[in-house]
Amino acid sequence: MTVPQILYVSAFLLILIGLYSLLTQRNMIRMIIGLNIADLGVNLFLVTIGFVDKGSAPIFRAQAAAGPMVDPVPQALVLTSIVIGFGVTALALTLVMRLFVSHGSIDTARIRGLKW
Amino acid sequence: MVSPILFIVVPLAAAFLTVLVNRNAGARILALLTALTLSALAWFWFRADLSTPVSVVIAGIAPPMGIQLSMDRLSAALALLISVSGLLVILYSQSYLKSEEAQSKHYAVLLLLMAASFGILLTRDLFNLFVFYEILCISSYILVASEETKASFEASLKYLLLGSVGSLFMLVAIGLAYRVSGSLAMSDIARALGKADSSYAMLTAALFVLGMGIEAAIFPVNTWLPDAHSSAPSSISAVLSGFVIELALVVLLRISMTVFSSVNLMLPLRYMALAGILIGELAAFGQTELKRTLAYSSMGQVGLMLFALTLGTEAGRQAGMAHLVMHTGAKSVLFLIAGYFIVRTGKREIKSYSGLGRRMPLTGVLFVIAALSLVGVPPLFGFFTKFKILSAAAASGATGAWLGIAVILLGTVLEASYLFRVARTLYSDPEGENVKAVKGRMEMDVPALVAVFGFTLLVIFGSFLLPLIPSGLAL
Amino acid sequence: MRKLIGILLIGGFAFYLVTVGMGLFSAESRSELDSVGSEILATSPDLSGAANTVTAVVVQYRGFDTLGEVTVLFVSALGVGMLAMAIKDGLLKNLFDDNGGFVLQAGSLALLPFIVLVGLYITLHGHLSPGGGFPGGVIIATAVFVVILTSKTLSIPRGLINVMETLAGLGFLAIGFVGLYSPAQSFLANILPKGEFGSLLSAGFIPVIYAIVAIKVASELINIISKLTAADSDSKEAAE
Amino acid sequence: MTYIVFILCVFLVGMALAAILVKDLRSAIILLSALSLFASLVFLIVAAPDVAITEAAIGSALTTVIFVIALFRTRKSTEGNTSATVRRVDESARAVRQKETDNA
Repeated sequence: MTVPQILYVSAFLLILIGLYSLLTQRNMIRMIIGLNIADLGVNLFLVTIGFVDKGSAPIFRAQAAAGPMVDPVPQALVLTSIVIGFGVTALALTLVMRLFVSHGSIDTARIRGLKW
Repeated sequence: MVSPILFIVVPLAAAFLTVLVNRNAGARILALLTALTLSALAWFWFRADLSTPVSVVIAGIAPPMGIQLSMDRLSAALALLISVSGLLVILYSQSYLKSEEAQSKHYAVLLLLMAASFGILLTRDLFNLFVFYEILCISSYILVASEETKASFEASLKYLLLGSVGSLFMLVAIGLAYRVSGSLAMSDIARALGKADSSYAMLTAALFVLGMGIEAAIFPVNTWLPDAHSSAPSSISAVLSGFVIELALVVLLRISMTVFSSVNLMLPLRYMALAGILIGELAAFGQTELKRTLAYSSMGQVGLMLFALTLGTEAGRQAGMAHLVMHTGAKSVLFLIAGYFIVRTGKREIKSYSGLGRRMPLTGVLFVIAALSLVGVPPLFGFFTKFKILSAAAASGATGAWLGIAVILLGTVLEASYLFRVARTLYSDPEGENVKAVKGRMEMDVPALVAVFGFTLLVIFGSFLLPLIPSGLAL
Repeated sequence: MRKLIGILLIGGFAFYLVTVGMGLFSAESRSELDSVGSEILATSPDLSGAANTVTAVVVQYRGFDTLGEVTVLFVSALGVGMLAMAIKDGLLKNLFDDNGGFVLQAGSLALLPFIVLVGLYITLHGHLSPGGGFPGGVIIATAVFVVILTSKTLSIPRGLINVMETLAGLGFLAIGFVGLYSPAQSFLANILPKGEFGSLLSAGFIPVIYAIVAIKVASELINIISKLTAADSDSKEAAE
Repeated sequence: MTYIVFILCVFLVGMALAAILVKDLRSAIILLSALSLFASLVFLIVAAPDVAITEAAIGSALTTVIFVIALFRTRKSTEGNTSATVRRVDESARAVRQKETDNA
């Protein structure tokens, strides 16, 4: 197996694990943990896309490194994606705290107002 | 020179400033001024000659390396719709949100929502679209939760979790598209996907449509909609039902017609649309709360627009866009008035509004006009748009067109019956306790009335706008 | 039942992705770039003057995305601020009353300038080495968290942080406008002199933007954390 | 390099599984943080140092802080009111300090 294949498979497994957790858990904090794992998987996937065999980091140095550089664009996308993921997580957890204040529980099965 | 970039920069700057303005009044005035500026800008672009789209590159770097924005006639028309409804909703919020504390931030989020809407309309870069889409989603989650009731927190969290999964799918799709095309500019991706393996293109398109379809409330992924739209503050329900889902729908359609033109998405989308109409209208028929009824009705109406837009003919697209404009007006009126009904009676069920139409005569009449237009009664705008959709479907000869006509007619009957039920309750004899429960003056506050009146004008005289509505869903 | 549906859905998705995806990477891995990335690598040293190409992409080629990214953080901070106000259980106040004693307090205060310095270094060397405004801003914010965690009486100067947040946001837009009305006539155009390649004062406006991003990120994060850890009295003050 | 990446990726997937399967919520959060840290190591190895540093700062440190705050604020108290939780937390903190002074 080559490095991109390993990375691809594990990124993909991370997304699946995260989504599985999101769909099956009842504890809301665990659902958000699942979301974070899936997010990490997507980030790994994007980095994999820009990977080049034996590539070096896309930074020009005084002593030029031999060989190709990896693609900088997906890395820039991942930076954005990480920050967006953090923003969503912070908002989601604040909502969970608010729900706990009003319902006294973070279990979706015990919150009866809406159908999940 | 008036650059299209002002559409994004002006609301951003105003939102950044709002944090410093801690007084509610100041924030309101700032938001109103910003919305006025945006409306003027949109009017300028709407009047401008856009037969060839005006493009702007960011940072002086042309695509595919840089990001390009492009203003075409469709974007200009939708920008006008967004900025005017934003203006009216902010005007309405002025009286509706009076009692709430710390609402100045609410205006900032509303402005950011508008900035993000303009962003996803204008950008021609897939990842830039994703960033603006995220801003749109996050500000919608916040606005839904800003009602500060138990139900609104739940609805918001549900919306957030579903929306985040959608964004993950979109990001994977963007990654796949970049892998095959080596670029993020929409035109490059379209070209590369046309040459790529068909299952690869199909996977990319499916992930993207599924992801973005969540915000556009396309049938299988719209379970968040009734909760979110019914438990949000009424002004926000008007915004969300009025232009956010429609905007997402149009942008999604534009992308699936241009970027994913090599994949035949129209047929599955058409059947999804029909399922959405049926389920939305049937569910709306069974509801007892007014705002929930309206939310389910939005679900059906989105299906109607999607059906028209996916017919694949010029007439269908034009009819769909016209119906979109009509729905923005009518649904905003209904939600804004529903908000006042809730304020006055303190109850959400339709049956507790009996006799309210006699106590608030003008409001009641406006409500009935909007409802009639939504059903499609001549000579209101809704009649023309629905008629155009039906005739376009009959003329198109597309697969499922006749089935669609049957479903739309059935949906119309259902819609007429539940909206008529509401209207009858409004003008029925008030029961003793309800009259006492109604507090406040007879009509709505003046700014709110002005806002509702603005939307009603659109509903009544919209048919004169028909020749102005552009149809080209071009890149 | 839910589990079954979850497994079925994910299993189907998995199957499709694996079959298509393995085909995607089944060819021997690439040794050359065949994307816009190669063009960027070729033009970046001249166009942006930044040694770190990722920074060049983030700040210059796709600077508009970065503006959006900063806005995403801004929206979340606004949302957290709006929602966290009503959480008044006093739990964390009591938790943080346990202030850890003099050594920790003095130690955290003594650490503050050093951590901030590291954050500044990472921010300002963003165009030369890995790092930049986002991690730099996070590190600067961390310095403040350490002080929040250990001290009992520290009140965050909310007004000052709000002013910084606003100024940073407006500064970003202002730089964009300078580009728009300069001869380059393009929003966010890099019009400052590029300097000597590889030195600290190079790459035109990239260090400036990254400094602004760091201020913005740090103030948003301090806002988020201080809102979430706010005790009763604090949240009342914030509501006004 | 292939072997290092392979071992790290096995760790990643294992940790993700552990994070969603482990009973204790605190452990799940710490596992998520460790997962993030390992991911940033992977990013470093596959020539993405910028991503690595951002992931370490935001994903591993900040996200954990927010999760821990959320955990504290949603801790279920036995009596159903928060003052009891506060008391319990205070007592445990005092016990820890007592132990430390004893050890010293």
